[in-house]
Amino acid sequence: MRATIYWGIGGLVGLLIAAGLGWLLLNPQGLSAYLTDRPEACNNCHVMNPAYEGWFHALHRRAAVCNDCHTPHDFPAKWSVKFLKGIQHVYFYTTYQIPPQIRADAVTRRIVQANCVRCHFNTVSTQTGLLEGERFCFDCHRTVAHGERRSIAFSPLIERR
Amino acid sequence: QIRGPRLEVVRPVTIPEGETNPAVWGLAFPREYQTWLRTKEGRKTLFAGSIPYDKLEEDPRLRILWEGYPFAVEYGEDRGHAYSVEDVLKTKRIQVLAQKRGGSAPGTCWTCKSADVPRLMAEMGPANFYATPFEQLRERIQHPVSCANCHDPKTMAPTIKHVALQEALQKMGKDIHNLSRQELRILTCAQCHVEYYFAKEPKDYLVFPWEKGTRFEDIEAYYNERNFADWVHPSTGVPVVKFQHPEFELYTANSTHYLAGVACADCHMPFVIEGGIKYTSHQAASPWYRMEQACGTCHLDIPFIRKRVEIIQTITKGLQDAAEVALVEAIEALKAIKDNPNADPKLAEEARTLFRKAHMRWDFVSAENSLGFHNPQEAMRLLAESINFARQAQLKAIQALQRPQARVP
Amino acid sequence: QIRGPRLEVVRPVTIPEGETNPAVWGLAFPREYQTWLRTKEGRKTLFAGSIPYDKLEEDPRLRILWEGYPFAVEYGEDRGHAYSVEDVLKTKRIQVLAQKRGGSAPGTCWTCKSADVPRLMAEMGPANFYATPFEQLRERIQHPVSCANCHDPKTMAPTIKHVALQEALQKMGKDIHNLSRQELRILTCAQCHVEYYFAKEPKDYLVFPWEKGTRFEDIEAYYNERNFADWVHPSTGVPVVKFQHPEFELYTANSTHYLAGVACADCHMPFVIEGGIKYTSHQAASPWYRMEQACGTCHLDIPFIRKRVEIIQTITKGLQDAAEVALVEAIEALKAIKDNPNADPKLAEEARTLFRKAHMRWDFVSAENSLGFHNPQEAMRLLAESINFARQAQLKAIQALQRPQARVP
Ligand code: HEC
Ligand code: HEC
Ligand code: HEC
Ligand code: HEC
Ligand code: HEC
Ligand code: HEC
Ligand code: HEC
Ligand code: HEC
Ligand code: HEC
Ligand code: HEC
Ligand code: HEC
Ligand code: HEC
Ligand code: HEC
Ligand code: HEC
Ligand SMILES: [Ca+2]
Ligand SMILES: [Ca+2]
Repeated sequence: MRATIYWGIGGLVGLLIAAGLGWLLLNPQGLSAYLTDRPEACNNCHVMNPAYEGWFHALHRRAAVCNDCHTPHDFPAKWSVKFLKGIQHVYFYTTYQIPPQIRADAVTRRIVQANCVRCHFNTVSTQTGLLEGERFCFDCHRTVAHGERRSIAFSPLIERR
Repeated sequence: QIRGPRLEVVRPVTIPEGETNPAVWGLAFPREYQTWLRTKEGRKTLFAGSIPYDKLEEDPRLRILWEGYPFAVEYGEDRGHAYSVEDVLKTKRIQVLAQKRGGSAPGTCWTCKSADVPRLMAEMGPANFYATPFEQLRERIQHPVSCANCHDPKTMAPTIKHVALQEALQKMGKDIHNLSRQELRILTCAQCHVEYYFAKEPKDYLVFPWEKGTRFEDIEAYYNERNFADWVHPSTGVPVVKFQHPEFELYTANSTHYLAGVACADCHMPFVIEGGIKYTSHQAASPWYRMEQACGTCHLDIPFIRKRVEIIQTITKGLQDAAEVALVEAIEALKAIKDNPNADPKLAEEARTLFRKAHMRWDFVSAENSLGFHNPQEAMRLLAESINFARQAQLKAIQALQRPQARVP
Repeated sequence: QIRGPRLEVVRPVTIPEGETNPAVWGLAFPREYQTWLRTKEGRKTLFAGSIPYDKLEEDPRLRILWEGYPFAVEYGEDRGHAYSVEDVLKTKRIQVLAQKRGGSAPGTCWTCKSADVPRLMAEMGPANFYATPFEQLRERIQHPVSCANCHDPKTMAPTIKHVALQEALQKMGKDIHNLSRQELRILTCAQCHVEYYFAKEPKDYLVFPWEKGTRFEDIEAYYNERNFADWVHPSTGVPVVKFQHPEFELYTANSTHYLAGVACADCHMPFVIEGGIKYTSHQAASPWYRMEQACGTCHLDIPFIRKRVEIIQTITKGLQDAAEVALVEAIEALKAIKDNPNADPKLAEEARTLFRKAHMRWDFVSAENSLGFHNPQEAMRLLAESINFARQAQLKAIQALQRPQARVP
C-alpha cells in the first residue's frame, strides 16, 4: 500500500522532471510557439525557411497563415494533426534526419486540398470533378501558396530573360 | 471532409434522354453553352488558329506528296467545333470520295462531326451506320460536335460516347467505366483527335489502329502487318498511308506535359471565372490568345512560355519543310525507276520500302495539329528519321540505275 | 530575417594575393574546399558521369570520323576538376601533338587545366604563355582547376580570370566589370566549357570564335570566312573542324532553362545546407545523383524530372548514332571520288562541302557533354541537319561517278 503511494509519488515526480526536461530541451525549437498559429512559429526552424520565404512572397500571405492550410479546421482533428505533425517534425529535426528536399506528404496534401476547398467553395462549387480530390488544386495552382521556387536550397538569384 | 463535399451540378432544367441540341443543354448550362458558341470565333495564330485557308496553296509540295489522294484536292486549316457539320459538307474531299466510289461517300465521315452520331449509332448499330451512304445520313444529322458527344446528360460527367474509341480501349483491355477524371479529360478528346482508318470488312468500319499500342512505331507495325495502304502513290508506285490528326497519340508518347499529368482540357478548355463562379470554357481552340488562363496557373511567366512555344514550333516547322524537300527529291528519283527494266530490282524494292517509312513519319507529324508542341522531342525524332529514310530512298533509287561496277557501298 | 538565408562570407583567414593552392583557400572556406575535394569522387550516370573510359572503344565509328586527328588516338570521359592536371598529363593526345609539332605540345593546352594559369598569364603575358612549350610550362603548374580560376581572393565574388574569355567578351562589346551575379554564375563556367581554336598568329593563341555570335551558325560562318580547318580528313580530303565542349554555346541558344534565367551553377553547384549554414557545393559534377538539391528548387516531382532527362538523352543518342552512320557511309562514298579523274568535279565539290557541314553539326553536338539535355530542341535540330547533309554528300559523291545521261535530278 505505502509502497504503491511512494511509487506513485516517485512516478509523478519522475514524469514532472521528464516533462520539464523535455520542455527545456524542445522549447528552443519552438515547442511553445508551436501551440499558436503564428507563421513565425513554423519559421522557428530554419528548415522551414524556404516554405516561409515562399509563403511570404506568394499571394496568400494576405489571406492565410500556415495553419489555415496545413491543419484541419474542426477542433479535434486540428489538434491531433498539430500534435502528430509536431512530433514528426521535431523528431526529424532533433535527429537531423532532414531530407534533401522537404516535400508535403500524402496526409498534408489532403489536408491542404480540403482547406483550399473550404475557403474557395463558392468559386469551385460547379467543379464536381475537382472536389472529388482526384486531382489537387495545387497541381495547377502551383505557385499560389509558396511561389515558384521551394526548397532547402532556395535560390534567390534567378532572374528571367 | 478531407476529400471535400461531393456536390451535384446545379441543374434547374433536366435534359431529355437522347437530346442532341446544344441550345437545349444550354438552358441548363448557359455558361458552358455560351463559351461553346464562341468556337465560331476565329483568329490566326503563329502557325495555326481558326481562319480557314488552303494549305495546298501555301505549300505546293503537299500536292506532290499526296498525289492521287483526296487530300491533294483540298486540305484546309481546321476551326471550331461549331463548324464541324458545315465544313465536312463543304469539303471537296467528300465529292472526290463520292466519284471514286461511284456516287456516294462513306457514312463513316460523319462519325466525328456531329452530336447526333451517338444517338444514330445506338439506333442503327455501328456497322449499319458506317455502311450507309454519306448523303443518305445527311438528313438525320443536325448538330455539330457538341454536348452530346462528350457528356452523359444525367451526371454531366465527361463520357466516352464514341464506339470506335470504346472498341479500341476494350481491345487494349482498358475498362472504360472506371477511368479517372484526368484520363477522361484526355479521352473525351481521343474520341476524335486520333489516327483512324476504314476497314474493308465490315464495309467502311471505323477502326483506331492501336492493337499493338498507340506509339507511332506500334501503329506502323500494325499497318505493315496487314500490308495496309490508303492508296498507291501514282508516280512512285509506293503504297502509302495517310495519317489524320494523331494529337492523342503524339501527346501521350511520353511528352513532358502528359507525364506531368496534364490533360487536353487543361490547356484547350481552361477554367474561367465569371462572377466568382468557376467553370470550364468550352471554347476549345488554340490556347494562343489566352495563355494567361490556359498556362498561367502552372507557368507564371507567360511571355517566356509563349517564346518557348514559338521556338519549338519554328524549329519543328524547319525540320518538317526539310523532310518534305527530301521526300519530293526522293519522288523524282523513284519516278525514274518506276517500271524501268534497267533498274536493279533489289535496290528498287529497298528504295520503295524506305520511301514508305519516310512518308509515314513525315505525314504523322504534319497531320498532327500542334506543329510539334504537344511533344517536341517525339515530333523532331520522327522528322529526323523521315529525312534519313527519304534521302536513303533517293540514294537507292539512283544506285538502282548505275551499272553494277560503278556502284559504291 | 524576412529574406531568409543570406550568403555571408565569413573569413577568419585572409588569402594571400596570387595564392593558387586550394588547400590554403580551404583554411578560410572549409566547406567549399571539402566539397571541391569531392570532385574526385566518381560515379557512372546513364550516359555520362565521372568514371573514365575509352570512348573510342565504346564507339569505333569515332576513329573513322576523326581519322588523322589526335582525338582518334584517345578520347575519354571527363571527370572532376581536381583531376584536370593529372588527366591532361596522361592523355595520349599530348604526345601525338608533340610528335606532330616536332617535339613539343602547345602550352595553350594548360590554359583551362590549372589554378596557376591566371597568375602565369599575368607574369608572362598571354602570347608568351601560349607560345611556351607544354613540357616547359609543366614545372610552373601545380594545382588543378580550383579557387583561383573563378574567384577574386579579396571579394570572393565569382570573377572572370580567363584571358580568352575576357578578350572574347570585349570583342562582343560586353563590359566584364558589370555583369549580373546570375550572368557570372554562367560565365565563370564559360571560361572553359566553350568551343575554342588555336590561332596561327600569334603562335597557338587561344581564341573563342564568337565574333559573329555564339550560336552554331555564327561559329560556322566565322570559321568558313577564314577557311579554317583543324585538319584535313585523310580519306575524304575534306578540311574539317573539331569542336570541343560547347556547353555554354548550346545552353545559351534559347534553351528553356537559359530563358528561364537558370545558371550552370544552379544545377551543377547547388546550394546545400549544413547545420544551418547554406553554401555552394563545389562538387561540380553531373546532377544525376543529387537531383533533389539541383533540380528540386524548381521541380517538385524528381522521379518525373529524371524520367524526362532519360527520355531526352536517349532520343538524342539515337539521332547522334544515326548521324554517325550517315557520316561513315558518306566517307565510303567520298573515298571513291578522292583524286578520281572520272568523278564529275562540280558534284564532287558539292559533296565535299556538304560533308563538312554535316561533320561540323554532328561534332558540335557530340562534343557537348549533356547529350542534348542542355538544349534538346537545338541539339536535335543540328543532328537532323547533319543527317540530311551527310546523306546528300553521299548522294552527290555517288552521282559524281555516274555517266551523265544516267543522272537523275
Ligand atoms: C522543430 C522544427 C520545425 C518546426 C517548428 C516546424 N517544422 Fe515543418 N518540418 C520540419 C522538418 C525537420 C521537416 C522534414 C521532415 C518531414 O518531411 O517530415 C518538416 C516538414 C514539414 C512539411 C512537409 C512534410 C509533411 O509533413 O507534409 C510540412 C508541410 C511542414 N513541415 C509544415 C510545417 C508547419 C505548417 C509548421 C508550423 C505550424 C512547421 N512545419 C513547423 C521541422 C519543423
Ligand atoms: C494557401 C495555402 C498554404 C499556406 C498559407 C501555406 N502553405 Fe505550405 N503548402 C501548401 C501547398 C499547396 C503545398 C504544396 C503541396 C504539394 O505541392 O505537394 C505546401 C507545402 C509546404 C511544405 C513542403 C515543402 C514544399 O515546398 O513543398 C512546407 C514545409 C510548408 N508547406 C510549410 C508551410 C509554412 C511554414 C507555411 C507558413 C509560413 C505555409 N506552408 C503556408 C499550402 C499552403
Ligand atoms: C484561409 C482561407 C484560404 C485558404 C485556406 C486558401 N485560400 Fe486561396 N484565397 C483566399 C483569399 C482570401 C484570396 C484572395 C487573396 C487576394 O486576392 O488578396 C485567395 C486567392 C486565391 C486565388 C486567386 C489568385 C489570383 O490570381 O487572384 C487562387 C487561385 C487561390 N486562392 C487558390 C487557392 C488554393 C489552390 C488553395 C489551397 C492550396 C487556397 N487558395 C487556399 C483564401 C484562402
Ligand atoms: C486543371 C487546372 C486547375 C485545377 C485542378 C484547379 N484550378 Fe483553380 N483555376 C484554374 C484556372 C485556369 C483558373 C482561371 C484563372 C484565370 O482566369 O486567370 C482558376 C481559377 C481559380 C480561382 C479564382 C482565381 C481568381 O482570379 O479569382 C480560384 C479561387 C481557384 N481557381 C481555386 C481552385 C481550387 C480551390 C481548386 C481545387 C478544388 C482548383 N482551383 C483547381 C485551373 C485549375
Ligand atoms: C500543355 C498544353 C496542351 C495540352 C495538354 C494539349 N495541347 Fe493541344 N495545343 C497546345 C498548343 C500550345 C497548341 C498550338 C496552338 C497554335 O499553334 O496556335 C496546340 C494545338 C492543338 C490543336 C490545333 C489548334 C489549332 O489552332 O488548329 C489541336 C486540335 C489540339 N492542340 C488538340 C489537343 C488534344 C486533342 C490534346 C490532348 C490529347 C491536346 N491538344 C493537349 C497546347 C496543349
Ligand atoms: C476519328 C474521327 C474522324 C473521322 C472518322 C473523320 N474526321 Fe474529319 N476531322 C476530325 C478531327 C479531330 C478534325 C480536326 C483536326 C484536323 O483538322 O486535323 C477533323 C477535321 C476535318 C475537316 C476540317 C479540316 C480540313 O481538313 O479541311 C474536314 C473537312 C474533315 N475533317 C472531313 C472529314 C472527312 C471527309 C472524313 C471522312 C473521309 C472525316 N473527316 C473523317 C475527326 C475525324
Ligand atoms: C469536346 C468535348 C466536350 C463538349 C463538346 C462539351 N463538353 Fe462540357 N465538358 C467537357 C470536359 C472535358 C469537361 C471537364 C470535366 C471535368 O473536368 O470533370 C466539361 C465540363 C462540363 C460541365 C461541368 C461544369 C464545368 O463547367 O466544368 C458542364 C455543366 C458541361 N461541361 C456542359 C456542357 C454543355 C452544356 C455542352 C454543350 C454546349 C458541353 N458541355 C460540351 C467536354 C465537353
Ligand atoms: C466528336 C468529335 C470530336 C471530339 C469529341 C473533340 N473534337 Fe475537337 N474537333 C473536332 C472536329 C471535327 C474539329 C474540326 C472542326 C472544323 O474544322 O470544322 C475539331 C477541332 C478542334 C480544335 C481546333 C479549333 C480551331 O479553332 O482550330 C481544337 C483545339 C479541338 N478540336 C480540341 C478538342 C479538345 C480539347 C477536345 C476534348 C476536350 C476535343 N477537341 C474533342 C472533333 C472533335
Ligand atoms: C497543369 C499544369 C500545366 C499546365 C496547365 C501547362 N503546363 Fe507547361 N509544363 C508543366 C510541367 C509540369 C512542365 C515540366 C517542367 C516543370 O516541371 O515545370 C511544363 C513544361 C512546359 C514547357 C517547357 C518545355 C520546353 O521545352 O520549353 C513549356 C514551353 C510549357 N510547359 C508550355 C506550356 C503552355 C504553352 C501551356 C498552355 C497552353 C502549358 N505549358 C500549360 C505544367 C503545365
Ligand atoms: C537545368 C540544369 C542544368 C543547367 C542549367 C546546366 N546543366 Fe550541365 N548538365 C545537366 C544535366 C542534367 C546533365 C546530364 C548529366 C548526365 O548525363 O549524367 C548535364 C551535363 C553536363 C556536363 C557533363 C557532366 C558529366 O557527367 O560528364 C557538363 C560538363 C555540364 N553539364 C556543364 C554545364 C555548363 C558549363 C553549364 C552552363 C553553360 C550547364 N552545364 C548548365 C544540367 C544542367
Ligand atoms: C577553352 C578551355 C580548354 C582548352 C584550351 C583545352 N581544354 Fe581540355 N578540357 C576543357 C574542358 C572544359 C574539359 C571538360 C569537358 C570535356 O571533357 O569535354 C576538358 C577536358 C579535357 C580532358 C579530359 C577528357 C578527355 O577528353 O579525355 C583532356 C585529356 C583534355 N581536356 C586535354 C586537353 C588538351 C590536350 C588540350 C590542348 C590541345 C586542351 N585540353 C585544351 C577545356 C579546355
Ligand atoms: C568552377 C568555378 C569555381 C571554382 C573552381 C571555385 N568556385 Fe567558389 N564559387 C563559384 C560559384 C559560381 C559560386 C557562387 C557565386 C554566387 O552565387 O554568387 C561560388 C561561391 C563561393 C563562395 C561563396 C559562398 C558560397 O558557398 O556560396 C565561396 C566562399 C567560395 N566559392 C570559395 C571557393 C573555394 C575555397 C574554392 C576552392 C576550393 C572555390 N570556391 C572554387 C565558382 C567556383
Ligand atoms: C579553368 C577551367 C574550368 C572552369 C572555369 C570550369 N571548368 Fe568544369 N571542367 C574543366 C576541366 C578541364 C574538366 C575535365 C577535368 C578532367 O576530366 O580531368 C571539367 C569538368 C567538369 C565537369 C564534369 C565532371 C565529371 O564528374 O564528369 C562538370 C560537370 C563541370 N566541369 C562543370 C563546371 C561548371 C558548372 C563550371 C562553372 C561553375 C565549371 N565547370 C568551370 C575546366 C573548367
Ligand atoms: C531555377 C529553376 C530551375 C532549376 C534549378 C531547374 N529547372 Fe528545370 N525547368 C525550369 C523552368 C522554369 C522550366 C520551364 C517550364 C516551367 O516553366 O516550369 C523547366 C523545365 C524543365 C523540364 C521540361 C522540359 C522537357 O522537355 O521535359 C525538364 C525535364 C527539366 N526542367 C529538368 C531539370 C533538371 C534535370 C534540373 C536539375 C539538374 C532542373 N530542371 C533544374 C526551372 C528550373
Ligand atoms: Ca485550326
Ligand atoms: Ca564526365
